[in-house]
Amino acid sequence: MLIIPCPYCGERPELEFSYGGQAHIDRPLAPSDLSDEEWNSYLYVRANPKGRHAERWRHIHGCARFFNAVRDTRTDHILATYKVGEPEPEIPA
Amino acid sequence: MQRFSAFSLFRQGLDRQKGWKNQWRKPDPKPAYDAIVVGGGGHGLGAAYYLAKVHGIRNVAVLEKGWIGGGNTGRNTTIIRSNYLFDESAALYDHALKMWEGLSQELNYNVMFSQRGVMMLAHNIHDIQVFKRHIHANRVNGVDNEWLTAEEAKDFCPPLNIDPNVRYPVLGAALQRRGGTARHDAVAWGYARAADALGVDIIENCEVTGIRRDAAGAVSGVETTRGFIASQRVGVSAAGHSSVVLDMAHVRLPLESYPLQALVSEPVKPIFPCVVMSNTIHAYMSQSDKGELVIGAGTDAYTSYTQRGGLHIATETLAAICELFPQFRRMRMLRNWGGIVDVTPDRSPIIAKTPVKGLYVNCGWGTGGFKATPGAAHLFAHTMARDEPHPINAPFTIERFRDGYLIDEAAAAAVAH
Amino acid sequence: MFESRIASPFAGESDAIASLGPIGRAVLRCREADIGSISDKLGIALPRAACRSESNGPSSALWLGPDEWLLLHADLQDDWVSRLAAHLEGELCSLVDVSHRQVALAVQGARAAEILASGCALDLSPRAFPVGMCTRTMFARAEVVLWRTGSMSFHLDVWRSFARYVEALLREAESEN
Amino acid sequence: MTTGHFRTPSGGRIDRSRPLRFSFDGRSYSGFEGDTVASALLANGVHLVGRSFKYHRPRGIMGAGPDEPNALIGVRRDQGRYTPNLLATQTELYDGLDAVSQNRHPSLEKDRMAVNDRFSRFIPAGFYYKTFMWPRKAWDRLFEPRIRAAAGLGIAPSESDPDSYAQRYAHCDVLVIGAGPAGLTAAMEAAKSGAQIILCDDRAAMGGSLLAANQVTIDGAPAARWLAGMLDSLAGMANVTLLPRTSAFGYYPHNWIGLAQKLTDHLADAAPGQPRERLWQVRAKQVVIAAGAIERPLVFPDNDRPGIMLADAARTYLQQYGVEVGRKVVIVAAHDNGYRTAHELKDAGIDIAAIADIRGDSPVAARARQAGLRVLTNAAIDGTTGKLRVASITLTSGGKRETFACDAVLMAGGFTPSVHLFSQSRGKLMWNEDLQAYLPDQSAEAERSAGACRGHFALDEALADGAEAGRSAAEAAGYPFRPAIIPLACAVAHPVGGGGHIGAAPTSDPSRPKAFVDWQNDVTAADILLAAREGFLSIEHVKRYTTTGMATDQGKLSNINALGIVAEATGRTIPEVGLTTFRAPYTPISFGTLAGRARRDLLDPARITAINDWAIEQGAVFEDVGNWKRAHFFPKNGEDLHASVARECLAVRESVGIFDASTLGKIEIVGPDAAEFMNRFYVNAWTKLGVGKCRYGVLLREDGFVLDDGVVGRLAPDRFHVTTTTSGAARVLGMMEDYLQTEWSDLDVWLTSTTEQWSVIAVQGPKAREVIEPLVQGLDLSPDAFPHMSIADARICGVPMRLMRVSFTGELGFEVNVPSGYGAMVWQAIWERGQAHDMVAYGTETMHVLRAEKGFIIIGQETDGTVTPDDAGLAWAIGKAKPDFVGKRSLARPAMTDPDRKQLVGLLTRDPRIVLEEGAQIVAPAAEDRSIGHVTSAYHSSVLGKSIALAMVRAGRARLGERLEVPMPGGSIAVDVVAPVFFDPKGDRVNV
Repeated sequence: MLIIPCPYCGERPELEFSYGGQAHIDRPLAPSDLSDEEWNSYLYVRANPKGRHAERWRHIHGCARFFNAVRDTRTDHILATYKVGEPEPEIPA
Repeated sequence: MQRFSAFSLFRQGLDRQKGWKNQWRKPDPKPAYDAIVVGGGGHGLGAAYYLAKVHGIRNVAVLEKGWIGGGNTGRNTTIIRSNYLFDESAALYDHALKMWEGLSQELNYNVMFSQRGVMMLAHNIHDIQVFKRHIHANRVNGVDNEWLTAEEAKDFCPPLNIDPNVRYPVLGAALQRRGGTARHDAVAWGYARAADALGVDIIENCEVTGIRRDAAGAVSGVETTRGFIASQRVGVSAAGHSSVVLDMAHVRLPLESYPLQALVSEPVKPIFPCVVMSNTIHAYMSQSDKGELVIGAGTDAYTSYTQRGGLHIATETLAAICELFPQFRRMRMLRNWGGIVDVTPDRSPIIAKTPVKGLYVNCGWGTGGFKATPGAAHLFAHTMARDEPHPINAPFTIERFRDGYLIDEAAAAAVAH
Repeated sequence: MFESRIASPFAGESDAIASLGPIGRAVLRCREADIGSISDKLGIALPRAACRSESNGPSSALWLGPDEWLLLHADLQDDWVSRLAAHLEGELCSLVDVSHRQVALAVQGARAAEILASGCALDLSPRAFPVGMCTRTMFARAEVVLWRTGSMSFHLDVWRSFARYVEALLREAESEN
Repeated sequence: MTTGHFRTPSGGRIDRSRPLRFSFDGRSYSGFEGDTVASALLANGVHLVGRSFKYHRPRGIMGAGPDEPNALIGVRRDQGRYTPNLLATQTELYDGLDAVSQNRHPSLEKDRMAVNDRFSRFIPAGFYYKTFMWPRKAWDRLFEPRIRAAAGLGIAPSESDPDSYAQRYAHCDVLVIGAGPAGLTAAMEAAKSGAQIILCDDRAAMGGSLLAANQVTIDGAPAARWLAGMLDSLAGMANVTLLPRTSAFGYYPHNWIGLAQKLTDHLADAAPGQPRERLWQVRAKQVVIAAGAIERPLVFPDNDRPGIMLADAARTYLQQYGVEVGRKVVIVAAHDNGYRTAHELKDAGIDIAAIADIRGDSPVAARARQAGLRVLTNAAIDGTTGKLRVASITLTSGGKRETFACDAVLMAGGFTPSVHLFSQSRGKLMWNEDLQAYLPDQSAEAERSAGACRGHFALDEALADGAEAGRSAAEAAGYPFRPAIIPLACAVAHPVGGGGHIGAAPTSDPSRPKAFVDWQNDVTAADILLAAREGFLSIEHVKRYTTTGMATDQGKLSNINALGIVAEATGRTIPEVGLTTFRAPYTPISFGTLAGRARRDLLDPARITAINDWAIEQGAVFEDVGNWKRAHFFPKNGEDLHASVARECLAVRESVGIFDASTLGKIEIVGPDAAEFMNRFYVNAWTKLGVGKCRYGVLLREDGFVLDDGVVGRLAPDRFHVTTTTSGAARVLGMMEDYLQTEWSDLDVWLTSTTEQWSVIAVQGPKAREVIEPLVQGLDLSPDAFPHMSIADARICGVPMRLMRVSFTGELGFEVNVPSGYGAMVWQAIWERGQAHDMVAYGTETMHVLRAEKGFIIIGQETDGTVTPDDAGLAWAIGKAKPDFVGKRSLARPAMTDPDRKQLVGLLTRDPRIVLEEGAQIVAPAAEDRSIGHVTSAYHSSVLGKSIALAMVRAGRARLGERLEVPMPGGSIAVDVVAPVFFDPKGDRVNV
């Protein structure tokens, strides 16, 4: 059970959250202008890194807000969480 | 290759089993190979075997960063079945199932393939509709799959609780009698031994750290922890780590890697005759030849490479198991572990060429990789040898996501209205 | 005329686990900038601090999210929310009556926190969950709103269709000694 | 009944005033309160307790704790309460306990399968991979069944377990795991800081090695008295929770620890209803692991006979239980604990025939000789004799071979730190050459180890190390630094250090094959050498090929010796060979404990509507839809599904029916940008939808496939009442919030779920208006004032109502939304009104038939996540003018415009009596082996007097009028492709 620091509510158990996949993938403003290839990358292609991953979570059974987290997928340690719209924070290695 | 048989075992017995040799050599990597397979699991070792056996390409290396069979091959719950809905999937998995039926003899290694039957439980009307759709589709495709009433299901699996007054009563089941289980380690070792005998180099503790490409952009070899190894044909069969390896060639795929947990009970005398799966309450179970109840749990909700997961997955799975089989409530969990499964958006695999010439990939098996081992290996070898897919894996391309030709087994099992 | 009594889904009653009668509930959503003026019109200060509550007579405002509050009124009248809405005329916000969406239990007494800990993963010690704290969370497989109303008393709001599930689990925990 | 001949006249921590009776394999014995089954059996001179897994060799009790590999027993309380594979060493005795041995037939003394032992040379490790392949069929029919029958240890319970299991979450500043010397001082030091402490230990009594620490004083007091004082003061502290009989079995990410607490297994009769075990899930700010160490056995020929056991176990049985494990004992030692044991047993009057030390001379050896003990140094261990109990051991020392008669052989191979939990936490282990042990190195979690589990074996060191760990843990948890700790002065009569031996012990007769490494799985040194010979060099391969360390003890005794043997065989050091990963749980945990309260109705919430109880009274049959219970049909006097549904359908078509639609998802969408949000989210256009009007909405996933649908009503320019499917409700709201919060923050609009605010009572049929009109206040229901697809707030039966005039049946229809607390009351009122019109209550099945007659799709039945709006015949709903909506772009992908896609059509069987099976495949007469579609819905339509079906068929709309086949096991069924509307195609009936 991960313990996730919600930017609004503080540390809460994983069971209050839902995972939202890779963060910072903005929906194109004019999808119809995109090629199939470009739309495919937006829709499906993911970094899936082994290491630091900026990802979306929603505190769905808490404050219900979406937010972003930087998690190390090798250890599951959460290095930072931040609100939607904020840039991914610099974290020294 | 030292032939395995009851006789050789007896003869060796007279000499206290002293005469057995390495089941596969421990070669140092050569400077170059005609083909390299990255990943020493069942899929990778099998691909190397079929490259040598079927396509005569024997100058092949399998590069494994740890010990062979140490990934999902050695961590899965070994369920084998082929009763998939869509024509493409049914063809793929039944191709594998047919190969399983002769694999021990093919490899001269007892992989303990056991056709005990795989029974999938229906708990609501929607399940019944979905399973019957599968059964009808399978019949048209020549894949065995039959409907059982709750009573017939209990006859087939006596520990099953069919009391109608439980939260999720058993309303019936779809049974594939040809389905079953196999001994996962033996699959890796059997392929390794057979491939080795055909000249394939199996190189353990050799991690790929880079993929080198020539001026034209084609693959020219791989950097490894044991130096550069040249090859114009590289097949990636790295399961949960596929994204990591392909990223070395700047190939990005629609993949995400999730922890998948499994657990076993203490060994008991035979009590559970088949494989039972319940997708509705997320649990599946069989009993191994050793006597352990082997239980598959769900994937954790987030991507991870930790090969473990949370306690809540085991508790939810066992709650489901204890409802289906209340007599096992006093049984005890002996081991709980996790693997890493790579999942595509339509939960079907990719066995295909990549945009990079000479680079091939077999990935995206999600929770279904083990059952496909011989088939996937055979088709991947074909794709690598001919530089074009076999008709069976032709639909399982990377481009299907761009074009929308998804093969979405999970979606087809839809959610009830 | 019909006897318009509000039905309760709860089965049992005990000192430790008692159902709280009909309560007025409304979900208020608004932007941060408008919290002040809306508070004035409501006559209750919407808490800005996460997971904190404010009470004023029979009315309480529970912080559920940075732009979401659960307004409670001790005794339910069918027109309570429309009267609130009238007060908020012209404000940029959303006010929705959910008086019947949820039902409430009081979990109280020396074992209250222990009983809740059978299904709630939060730290319910007074240090971590002081009087006045409130939050959405999970109790076993049901989402609830948990509000500490006293050192040994909690208000548990649960969606009506989950009421018997949550009550049954609480009763089992209550029966342990 | 035999009595305890081997019980000392006094001493031990058992309560001699409380004798207990118990039985083992049907024979009756006695023991005392405080005994385990193991100590009580030993007190009665019983060593033989089991048969081994593969060779069925007789096996005795080896240890005194969770490391025991042999003494696995079944305990039966009653029919439903049989538990296999329990460790006798951890099973507390209670009066009337009924235990049986396992894996033997017919009896422990005479076991038929023992013949395996004679063929053992032909069935080495992994033999089954090499044979049983011919003839092919023989594997399934002959070989595998036999292998299975031979495998397994205990017998699974055959009855449903009547016991209950509890669950609790807990939080603390410092969790201390293990209540031995280090754990106790850790807990005490941490507790003094005011931090919240949980101290758990898997044994009934806390104290660990101190429970058997005679001839030891701490702070001048006997260890036992010091321990008692310590436990008293801990128990007296409000911030300390003591959990005995509680095993910390799993260390999960972020300091989430699983504890399993035994509550009733030690009681002769537990209070009814009390849980048997409790799962604790503890979130600890800091963890102190004080798990101690496990003594290593020595690997020598025939080291597995009953009576051969661990030295420290023998000491424990003597000191803690007052039990002599033998009368004449030989001690084989690679570690000083052999000497300590010898001294303590000798002091108790036990004859020590010899101490065989595989090491050279040493001060401890000299001291032993002074004490009159016979000591052989540089000893080789050549083997033992004895059928069901060891009778002698043969040793070689100084070139002289001697055989010693004995009834017990005690092994002291040194101690292995218990690093299991540390390793589970993903901490890095490092090999310590001096101590010959893997020790915790870098932590991965907020955790520290203390005492023997990190190599501090000496008592004074362990006590001090624990205190320091407790203090620093409290400090790290935010409790301020306090003055240094005054170390406790300890006096230990026979100190033991580290060291010891790893791998096979020296023997002058290597030809003897049966030197066991893993007792329970019958893995010998020869098996491990075979694996190495066959190229299984990774320790993980060795483990999997030989199964060493994979038994129920998870290699607590065997792993490290296996490592030593592999290292020696392959000329590598132990760190080079590596270490197998430690997996949870540390000791086996009951399924029931992990399942907890989640059983029967509590497995998963059964969501019920306000009308549920009424439906039950009416004898409704229910179906599960998502988490909801929905009335499926309402049989009258013994009707089956079809009769009931036929009656319900006709009544709705001819008069009126009432249906509980409360489970449909409802979302109130409020804000100035509500319409814009709807435009972006749904395929439909919403701007022009008038206030008070409804529209059918369709929603796609971003990949272009239909996700959900529902009727949407506009209550005000800035307020929509959106309905979703029953199981789509949460998914749709979640997806809406996702877009709103993360993509469209420019919109001023808020979403609130009102699913459970409203009970939804659908009144459908020609008489619908007549039924509800008299109950409604403040709304004109006449066709002109309130036409089809209208919505308005008014009152009914004196309570608030939101009325929608909508129809999923094709008849005049209303959906009465009332606050759910009034749902039952209003339903009853409408029901009573309806009786004048022969109103029926109908369920989901009738609802399905009625909508199918009209060709309305159901999400999840006609659609399956691979269906586009055009496939489902819903292209008309798409707002053509809209530049974008969720999923629009995907609809332009090649596959989505493929003319050969499956499309919704109707099917009529040539024989109208035949109702097709849902899911049946559809083929063209020309190509019967290729499916071109499937039946999504099929019913007998009572109003039409024939069977109807909906289907998805490739290029279906181009096939109208075609004849197709539905292949069934009994032959093909001929069908005609028709338009998917079977009843009232013009739709006049809704507009009355």
